Amino acid sequence: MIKIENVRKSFGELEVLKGINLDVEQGEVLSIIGGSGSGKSTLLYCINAIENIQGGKIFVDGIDVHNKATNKDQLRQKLGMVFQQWNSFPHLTVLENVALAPQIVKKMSKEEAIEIAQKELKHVGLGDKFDMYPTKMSGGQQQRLAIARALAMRPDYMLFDEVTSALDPELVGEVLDTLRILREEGMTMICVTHEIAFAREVSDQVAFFHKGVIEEMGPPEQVISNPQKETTQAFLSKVLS
Amino acid sequence: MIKIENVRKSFGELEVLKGINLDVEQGEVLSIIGGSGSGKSTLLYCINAIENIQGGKIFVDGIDVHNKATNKDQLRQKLGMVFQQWNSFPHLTVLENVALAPQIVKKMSKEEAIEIAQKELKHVGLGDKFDMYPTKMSGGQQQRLAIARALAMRPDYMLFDEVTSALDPELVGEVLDTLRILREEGMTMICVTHEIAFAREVSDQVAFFHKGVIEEMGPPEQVISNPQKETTQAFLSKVLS
Amino acid sequence: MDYEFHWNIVFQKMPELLQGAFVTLHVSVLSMVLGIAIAVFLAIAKMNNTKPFNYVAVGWIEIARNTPALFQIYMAYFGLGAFGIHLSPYMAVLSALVFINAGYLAETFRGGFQSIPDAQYNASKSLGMTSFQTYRYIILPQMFRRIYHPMTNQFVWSILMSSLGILVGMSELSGETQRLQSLSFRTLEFFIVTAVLYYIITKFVLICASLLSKRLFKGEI
Amino acid sequence: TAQADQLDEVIKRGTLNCGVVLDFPPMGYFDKDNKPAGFDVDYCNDLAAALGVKSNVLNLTWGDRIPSLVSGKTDVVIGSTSDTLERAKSVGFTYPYFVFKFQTISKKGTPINSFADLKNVKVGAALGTTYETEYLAYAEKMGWGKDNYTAFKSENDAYLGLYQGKVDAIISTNTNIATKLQTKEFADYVAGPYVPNYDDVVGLIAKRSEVAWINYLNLFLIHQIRDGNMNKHYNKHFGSDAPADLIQSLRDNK
Amino acid sequence: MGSLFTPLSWSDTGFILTGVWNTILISGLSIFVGSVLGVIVGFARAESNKYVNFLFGSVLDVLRSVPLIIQLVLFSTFMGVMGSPLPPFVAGTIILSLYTMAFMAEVFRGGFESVNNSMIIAGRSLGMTYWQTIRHVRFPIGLRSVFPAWLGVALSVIKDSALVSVIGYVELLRTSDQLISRTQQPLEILIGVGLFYFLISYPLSVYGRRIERKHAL
Ligand SMILES: Nc1ncnc2c1ncn2[C@@H]1O[C@H](COP(=O)(O)OP(=O)(O)OP(=O)(O)O)[C@@H](O)[C@H]1O
Ligand SMILES: Nc1ncnc2c1ncn2[C@@H]1O[C@H](COP(=O)(O)OP(=O)(O)OP(=O)(O)O)[C@@H](O)[C@H]1O
Ligand SMILES: [Mg+2]
Ligand SMILES: [Mg+2]
Repeated sequence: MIKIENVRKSFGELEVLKGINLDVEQGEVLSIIGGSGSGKSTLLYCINAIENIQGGKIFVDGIDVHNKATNKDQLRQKLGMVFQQWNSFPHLTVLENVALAPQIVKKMSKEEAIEIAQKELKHVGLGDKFDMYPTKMSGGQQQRLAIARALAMRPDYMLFDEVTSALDPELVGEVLDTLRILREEGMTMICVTHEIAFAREVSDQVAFFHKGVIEEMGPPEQVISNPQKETTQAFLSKVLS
Repeated sequence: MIKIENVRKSFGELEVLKGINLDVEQGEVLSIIGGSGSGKSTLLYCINAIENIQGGKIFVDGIDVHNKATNKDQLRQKLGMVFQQWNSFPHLTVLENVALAPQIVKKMSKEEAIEIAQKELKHVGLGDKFDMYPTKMSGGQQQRLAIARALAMRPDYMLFDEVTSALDPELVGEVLDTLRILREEGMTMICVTHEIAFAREVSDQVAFFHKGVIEEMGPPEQVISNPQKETTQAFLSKVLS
Repeated sequence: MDYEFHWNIVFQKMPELLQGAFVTLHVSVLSMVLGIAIAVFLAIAKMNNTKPFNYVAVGWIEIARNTPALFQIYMAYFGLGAFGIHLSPYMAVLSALVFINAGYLAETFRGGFQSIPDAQYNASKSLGMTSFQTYRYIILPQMFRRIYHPMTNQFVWSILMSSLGILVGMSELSGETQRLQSLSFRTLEFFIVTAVLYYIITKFVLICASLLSKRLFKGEI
Repeated sequence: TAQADQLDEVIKRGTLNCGVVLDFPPMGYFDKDNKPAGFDVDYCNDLAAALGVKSNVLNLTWGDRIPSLVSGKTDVVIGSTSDTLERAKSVGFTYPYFVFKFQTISKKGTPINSFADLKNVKVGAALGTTYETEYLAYAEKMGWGKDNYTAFKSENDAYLGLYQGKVDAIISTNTNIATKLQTKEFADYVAGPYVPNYDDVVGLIAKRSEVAWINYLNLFLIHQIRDGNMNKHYNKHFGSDAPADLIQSLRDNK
Repeated sequence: MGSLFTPLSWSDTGFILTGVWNTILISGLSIFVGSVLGVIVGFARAESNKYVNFLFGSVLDVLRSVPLIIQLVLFSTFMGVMGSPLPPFVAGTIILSLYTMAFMAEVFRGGFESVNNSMIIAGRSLGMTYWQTIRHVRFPIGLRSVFPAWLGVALSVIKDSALVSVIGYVELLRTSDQLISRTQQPLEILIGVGLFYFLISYPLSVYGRRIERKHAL
């Protein structure tokens, strides 16, 4: 379970997260929506300890993420993350991309790592692309590769940061389908997304971020279909127009 | 009025337009939708004589666009065009971007050109950005600048080539709003677009392109809400999912 | 160490060193001006497919870029001398530098030209601009910004390479240094001062160039 | 015990590191096997023999002469070094071992009868040599300016320049000119007037502080004359006996 | 007396080959040492703060703002005067390597900085340690992208190595200089020398441009 308690985060003068409280239970899917610059990505980065925080606490399975004593490299193995920009490693083949971290981080043998990599690539529908280089693939394929790469570390949680927003409209579907599969399998996920229809479909909870605070949070039927706050309504009407 | 008669266009071996017929009446808005590579952009380039054609004829206000005797530079003044990629002139300020063509093409005085430029920039909501350089602006602002730049030439027709598809979702709205204003003012427009909802809202006619031919064409209620062809249905379900 | 520095002799000879520094600046400025003029033609000729011009341009560019500057200078001095063409040391160094600058700058110009996206041509055309207007108002101003920085680098390179004048007895900064040190045998002192002078000259040029660019170019690319 | 000086060191080491400028025929040059040869090289070998050590000839550029000494790379430089008082502030000179006269050489028929005629022709010399300095001083005194003067990086380049016709005349040493005139390349050339009132007196150079070593070198030079070695090498490289006035002036240490 | 001028003969081949070999040796060695130093300094510059960078930057700046020929004479004289004279080969290699480093450091720095930070973050998010991301992500990607620029610097070092002749290292150009003095045949010899450099440099530069174009796609 991921527990976020009153988290504050600033970049210099700029306060980006102004006291965020969230719980994500095992097997739950949380979607985060909200305008540009509202702090959505920043929160994911804080959960993953890629950014530090200035106040509050984040617990992942009871471990205090930002405690000095916590081994962050180890912690991150629990948390798979996929980003908005495709960041596959261009110097490695698709298979090597996925097999690298299990080998060097988990110290698996090469054979073992490759086996896992093959399995996860098939999982996301890239079973026929093992020896390709990612630069030759479409954006949607690269995003699925990134998902497979994260899954190969056998994470307990997956964090998705607008994984479809840099894709051509036609490629969005294939990536969302992969997320749907993960949801079916019971993966615990936090998805930052602009795809409101998708968020409504798959989420247990939806959180609407506005200027560093959670303005509204609850099941999708409430937050998306029947928003209470004016800010939420304004945002949704802009995005859905 | 723009009249397109059986236009064929090839790049080397590749036939991109395979006999296109279209009429756009004064004051009408035509939307063109269709998959990637179906020839939508190419048609706009042919109307504007930026690309030549291999067969058929295009008439703009009765002038045969691809006739050798036609003065193409003069013709293009009738046709404003805005492209998918932002292509503002990076070495000029916003105001200079808009005022340049009226001065050097229409030989206006500097004062006159600046006056028109200011007017058109206010028109698209950039009244406070005259002295900025376009590279410092958001994509949406750059697209509105491109629209103002085209309008300053007082064109009779506007051609839009997927002007929102390279924009962040939140910036799409401001550009579409600008197009809505133009429509209200009675501008004749051809819009290539992926924004199906927008196309439905503003178009008098919608044409669906598929592999270089018009598969289906008619009012939006028909083509978008009630498509007849299988290809159209497939395309729409993919884009709307 | 048992070496006593004798600086006073260097200061006595300072006017002669500065005279040499002036010649250094002189020859490098001239080599840039002429090099740029020729480079424009080479770049056009290389992009153009008219045969003889194209070959000349490609040959010039590749020889200039793929042989040492020192070789070019010897060639201009003694190589041409074998044909009875006698350049003074100044002219030999100047023509070698012009030859090389033209070769390198031609590639710079070509790259700058080709780096302007097609979209800029299309946008200009769609506004009804003629080809000439497109180049004059849109393409060339943008190209100039992109080649400005490589051009300053080439200028600095010319200053540094003109030091090879020492090898054909040209009395630029290095040559003067060589002459003065052999009169007094104060090698170290003279060369230290000369190194400092070169540093000052190149820094001065770079600072001027960047001040100028701030004035010339307001928007970024 | 007293500190070992340079002389002790050379003897102990068993090798004499002797610097020569091999760009200055016939004093130093490369023969057709690209091996060092010349009057100075012979002197190095004689000196090594006198010390009873091996001779190691190092090829120096003009500019290397001082640093090579100061750094101990060479023990002595036998390199036609003019013994100016300015230079003697930096380095220790022996007595003279040779005297050059400076002279012009030009193609036959070039109208040069006196040194003053150089005004009307293109003149060249090697950069940083004493005769360059002398010529330039003379030209300045006469108000000629520098326009018809060309410097060359080395003596060799100066001759190549003359040969190619870059200049009408160069100034060089009488000895060098005499040897060049015997080659078929320069058969068409003639020696011209001497630089007025100037003899180029050259010495061996060593570290300024090594007085005992310089003493030894001085005695060596006297023995070279006394034992006839000087005349022998002169004969080998210049094709004639050493002129009596040269011998005399060396004996007088002028 | 010995003859001063003798025409070029076959017995000079060995001598010329020594020059060729020496040119290859000193430039190869300097490119190697300069590249290794360049990677280290370039990495340090890409990773460190303003102040460290300013320090490194100024040193590199001096190396790039003083003509190589002056640096060579100055360094070799200086070492001599300081009492530890270096053979021309050693002095030449040191200066040429430092000179190479000054340019290579900027090349590599650019390469390392061009590695999109998002890839590093992706590596960290997979649980890689800092050094693992450097070793498996930043270095391979950064080094790969700079190959054309690296080649450009390397070729210019081969050409600049001709200058080591001024401190008495007998490389190709100095061999030919000596032969020119002896034979008075500058043209033939110079053309031969030019051809040698051209034949090394041209194919490599064509190759570099091809790679660059491939990268750009
Ligand atoms: N490394 C950083 N240094 C300084 N400011 C930053 C940094 N990263 C983000 N910010 C700022 O923090 C704010 C929140 O950024 P964040 O990326 O979390 O927004 P977001 O909600 O993910 O927006 P988007 O939808 O555009 O991705 C923004 O104002 C941004 O400019
Ligand atoms: N200048 C050109 N040279 C060669 N082929 C071209 C050129 N421009 C376009 N094409 C090809 O013509 C076809 C149609 O291109 P076009 O840009 O018109 O498609 P589109 O419908 O606008 O697609 P998109 O939605 O991706 O913009 C494509 O296969 C494209 O590769
Ligand atoms: Mg974000
Ligand atoms: Mg298109």
